Amino acid sequence: MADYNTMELMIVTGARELKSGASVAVGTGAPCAAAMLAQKTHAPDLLIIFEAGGIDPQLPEMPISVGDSRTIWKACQATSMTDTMEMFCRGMVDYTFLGGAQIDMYGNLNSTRIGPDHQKPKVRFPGSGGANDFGSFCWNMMVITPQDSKRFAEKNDYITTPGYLEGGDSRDKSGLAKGSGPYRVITNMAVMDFEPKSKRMRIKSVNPGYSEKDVRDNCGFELLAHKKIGETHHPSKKELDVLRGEVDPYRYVIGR
Amino acid sequence: MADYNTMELMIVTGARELKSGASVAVGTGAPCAAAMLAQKTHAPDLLIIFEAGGIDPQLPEMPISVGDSRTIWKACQATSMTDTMEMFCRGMVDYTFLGGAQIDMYGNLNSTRIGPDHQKPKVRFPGSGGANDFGSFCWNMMVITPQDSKRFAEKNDYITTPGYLEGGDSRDKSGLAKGSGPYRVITNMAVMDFEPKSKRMRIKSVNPGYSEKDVRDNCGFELLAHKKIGETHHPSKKELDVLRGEVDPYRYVIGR
Amino acid sequence: MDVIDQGVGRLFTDPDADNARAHFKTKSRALTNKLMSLKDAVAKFVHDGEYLAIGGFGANRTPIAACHEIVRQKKKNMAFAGHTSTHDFQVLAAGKVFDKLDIAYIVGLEARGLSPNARKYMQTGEVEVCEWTNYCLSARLKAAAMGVSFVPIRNVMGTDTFKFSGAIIIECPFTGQKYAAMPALWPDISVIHVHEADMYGNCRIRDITVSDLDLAKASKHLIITCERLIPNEEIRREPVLTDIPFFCVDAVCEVPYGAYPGVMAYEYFSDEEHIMEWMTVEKDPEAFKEFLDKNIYNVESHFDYIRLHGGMEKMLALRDKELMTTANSNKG
Amino acid sequence: MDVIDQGVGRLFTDPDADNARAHFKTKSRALTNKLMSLKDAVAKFVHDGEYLAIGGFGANRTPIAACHEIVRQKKKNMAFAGHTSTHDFQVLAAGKVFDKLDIAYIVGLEARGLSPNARKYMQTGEVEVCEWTNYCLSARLKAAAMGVSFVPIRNVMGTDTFKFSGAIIIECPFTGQKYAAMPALWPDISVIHVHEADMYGNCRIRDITVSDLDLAKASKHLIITCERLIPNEEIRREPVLTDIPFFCVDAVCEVPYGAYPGVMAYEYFSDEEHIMEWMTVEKDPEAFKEFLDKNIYNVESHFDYIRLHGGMEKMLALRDKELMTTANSNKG
Repeated sequence: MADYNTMELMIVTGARELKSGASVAVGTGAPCAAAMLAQKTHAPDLLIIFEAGGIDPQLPEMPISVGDSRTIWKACQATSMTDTMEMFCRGMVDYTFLGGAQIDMYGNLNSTRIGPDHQKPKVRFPGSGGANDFGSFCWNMMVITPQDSKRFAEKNDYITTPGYLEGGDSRDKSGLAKGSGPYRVITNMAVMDFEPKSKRMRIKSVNPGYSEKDVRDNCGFELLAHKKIGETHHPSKKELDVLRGEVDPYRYVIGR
Repeated sequence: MADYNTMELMIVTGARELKSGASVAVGTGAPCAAAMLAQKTHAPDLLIIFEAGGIDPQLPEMPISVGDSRTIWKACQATSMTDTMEMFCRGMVDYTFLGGAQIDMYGNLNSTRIGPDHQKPKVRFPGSGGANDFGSFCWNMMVITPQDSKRFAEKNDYITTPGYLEGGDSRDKSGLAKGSGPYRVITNMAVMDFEPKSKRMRIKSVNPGYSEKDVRDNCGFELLAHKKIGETHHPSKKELDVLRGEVDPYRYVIGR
Repeated sequence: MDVIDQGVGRLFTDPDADNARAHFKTKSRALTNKLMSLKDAVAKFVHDGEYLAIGGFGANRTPIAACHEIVRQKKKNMAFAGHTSTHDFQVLAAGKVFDKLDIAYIVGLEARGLSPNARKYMQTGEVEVCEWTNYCLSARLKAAAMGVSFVPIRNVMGTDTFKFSGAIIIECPFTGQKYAAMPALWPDISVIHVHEADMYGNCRIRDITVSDLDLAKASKHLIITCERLIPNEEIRREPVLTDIPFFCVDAVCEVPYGAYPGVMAYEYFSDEEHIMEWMTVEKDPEAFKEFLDKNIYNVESHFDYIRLHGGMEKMLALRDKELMTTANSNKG
Repeated sequence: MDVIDQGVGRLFTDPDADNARAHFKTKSRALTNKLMSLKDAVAKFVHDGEYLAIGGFGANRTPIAACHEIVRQKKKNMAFAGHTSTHDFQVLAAGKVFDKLDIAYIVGLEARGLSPNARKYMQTGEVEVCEWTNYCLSARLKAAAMGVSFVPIRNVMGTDTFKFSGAIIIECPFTGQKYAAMPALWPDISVIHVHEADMYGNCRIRDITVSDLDLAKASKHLIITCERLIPNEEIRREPVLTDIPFFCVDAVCEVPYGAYPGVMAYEYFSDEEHIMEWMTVEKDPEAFKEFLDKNIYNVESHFDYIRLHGGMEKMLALRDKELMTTANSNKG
């Protein structure tokens, strides 16, 4: 078993969820690394989409922006953001990865602000960008994020991107696309999914080196759990070799 | 004064309405000939648009279809029908010419059917195509048509394309774009416009060789008239030379 | 939502956006070889009773070879999008392929006149019709491409075109202005003819695109016929030129001269003599039956059809006409 | 129309389609020479208090030269479309050009981190905000391009992004499904950077077009900056390549390297060192003031700015980086 860091584990865990023949919309950083890793290992036919318009590029390196010229490098199409967003809406995008300053038990994400006053926030973040769109339309939305009890919040200061809203059937009733929603939350400590009826976050597997108690202690709300909590699989040597050698040789992401 | 036929007069009369720096959406036949003539005489900066996507072509000859390859010959843009229709909607198209099997006193046009049963018509015509769109969105819709009392109908069997609907402010109230509507009706006998308040068709000028009585006898509804009805101007030698020599040398349209 | 007024026309397809998403969830995103013969593509993807749409504009970049194949395979009871369909309509009406029809423009061939047979078919009462305009049908495809069940546009209001449509008049929630809501149109199967495609279905169109970019996205299944296959490397060399991406496409058929006797921009002009032959022979039902046997039912492929009408010599002459040159005509 | 729910955000522009049409009625359709200096174009078309939008995507094909000129001419109190705006936002925030803001993505520079100064400006309370998403703003421009006052889309429902937006929840008249109605956005003035344009404003973009094709149509006034002027004959040689037609455009400015220090696809990569310099110097308000004097207020033009950061040698190195070659770097 190879030695690896937490970021590498999260990227590998995310990559494994991506199936060949499926499509994934990615941002910069860990999401892009996970998609590239999947494509170079078990999912050669994974379709990678950049929201700004890059379709199926042969990425020569990690892009700095989801709209930079690397995202159309030897691509099948360089189109518009309007066009890719329409592809999301039509139900042609299977997976995405998001992050946020806060996440609640239903997978709702905050990337807009901390503090109660919207016009004069204590801390202003970038806002939705495409995140709300991704979370609204992708069949399976995943989150890759470090875990602590402030970030995993009892109540978000602001819901930028929909998870399962207030749980149960509230997402379906809201008007958002049926059958879409959060799928996995991948942290430095564990992998979570969502209980099908209540739509509450639950522990699926705990990462090597952490305990269920660690996971619960670093979460601001009560986590459900699978009957049998597994251990998150280690990255394989091949996965680490590809990730370090081909996906992120300059350690932009895995060196963080 | 040169000798000319009725079709030549109607084309020249239509052409004279088109101002340089304005835009016109045209179909095949007389409308296209009028636009080409205007561009080659007094309106060099007339922007010609074909609904299927051809923008500002340097037409080498009359197109057979509003989507054929002549409509993009040395054009500024070959775009989509969706795109040109959006241009209509935004209010970027000043003029158009239409025709129809029937026209009523408010300039409403029928190009769909004769007979009362819609599912089994006595005579089926092509339908709207882009005509309803042109009539809905162009600032000034013109009609070039031969005149008789069946075609100039008391009541159309069917309204394919909106004129002023039931007259008065009914068009504005319908939801159609404010300030748009029928502008001129150019026939073999006369030129009509519309009385500003009632929106009823009225005689503006009578063509050489016809009388006001001819015009009224060949109209199925009561025409209003300008206080002083003029005589439609003859085509100039230059207009006829350009029309015959450059616009329609094979007499596809003017030979009818 | 308040419905101000509603047309009496029946919708031939389901405008529900979630039902459409459920289909698109199952559509492959893999870069796989989709090459097949046109015969196989039509047999596999065009089914009796389904909703059919045809790309291009009447007799311009229209997949006429595919229309012939659909008639030859005797597909029936289809619903059809008559979206400025001219010669394609004439061919499909000859085979009585459809009996439900969304109409923008039918039975005519623009400056060429009207098709006697298509008109006759439309006057039998056998075809259930719903009226629209060119922009209505474009907008219905745009709504489908956008993954929504409707878009608001500003035409048809106050006319019989609205009354016999399936549109609904609503009010803008911001301004109170009236709009005609156009229901999304997701065709079951469409065919689009393009200049170049790779074996995965990435397509380039060197022409006006009419409504085809939205049609490609809206269609549940899509057959591409192309003038020329090109390698995927050529697509990737210049990705801004890709008009239709591979994941919209189910079958790729290389059919040179696939728009004949219509126009293909920069490739060949229309064969006006042969189109006039269609218009003329249609006036005599018996002669037209023979004509259809000779030109469609008893030929194997589009190449046979072209051979009947002058073969490659004719194709080169039509290229001359398209390019306004005399290069080929002078060859001797 | 029944309003199911409504966001609290204020609309900074009028969504009325007839009012927009009244403007577009007056816009010239003539093929006239629109060449002018960027300085003159900004002076003529960018006015205090109006609504500004910027093309491209953050630091990709973004008209940074124009953003500098707008700051240099001290335009104020504008409303701005923060539509994945990154380095452009950073520049405009440095000049406090706007005090009303439609937000999709602001203050960040994607993988590069956050702009300390832009963030600080947004935390003062001086800027009135209205929240949207990337697709919301694209859809608002699409509605404007379509000449309608709204389009329905299916995002934001159930979130605070909706609550602090200016959207309205409605129901589909066909299916009863809920939709978020997006009000049309007609910017008073926009700037788009393109690869090639002719003197009339016909433009080619060899890159993703982001929302720029709709932005060009939606904008009441439009300034084009281009890498290269090309003759109108070249535009007419291949009309399928025209992305923006001349009648959308009010001014054409030839500004080579006009997206520097951002990326221009196939031309030059971003100058990451210089962008990092921005991010770093912003932390110290005094130093940032000097930096702005040096780089914007006290320079005459974009060429002067480029000279300050390595001139043509740097441009060639950035072309090498963009093309992943070493052709220029090895020259000497």
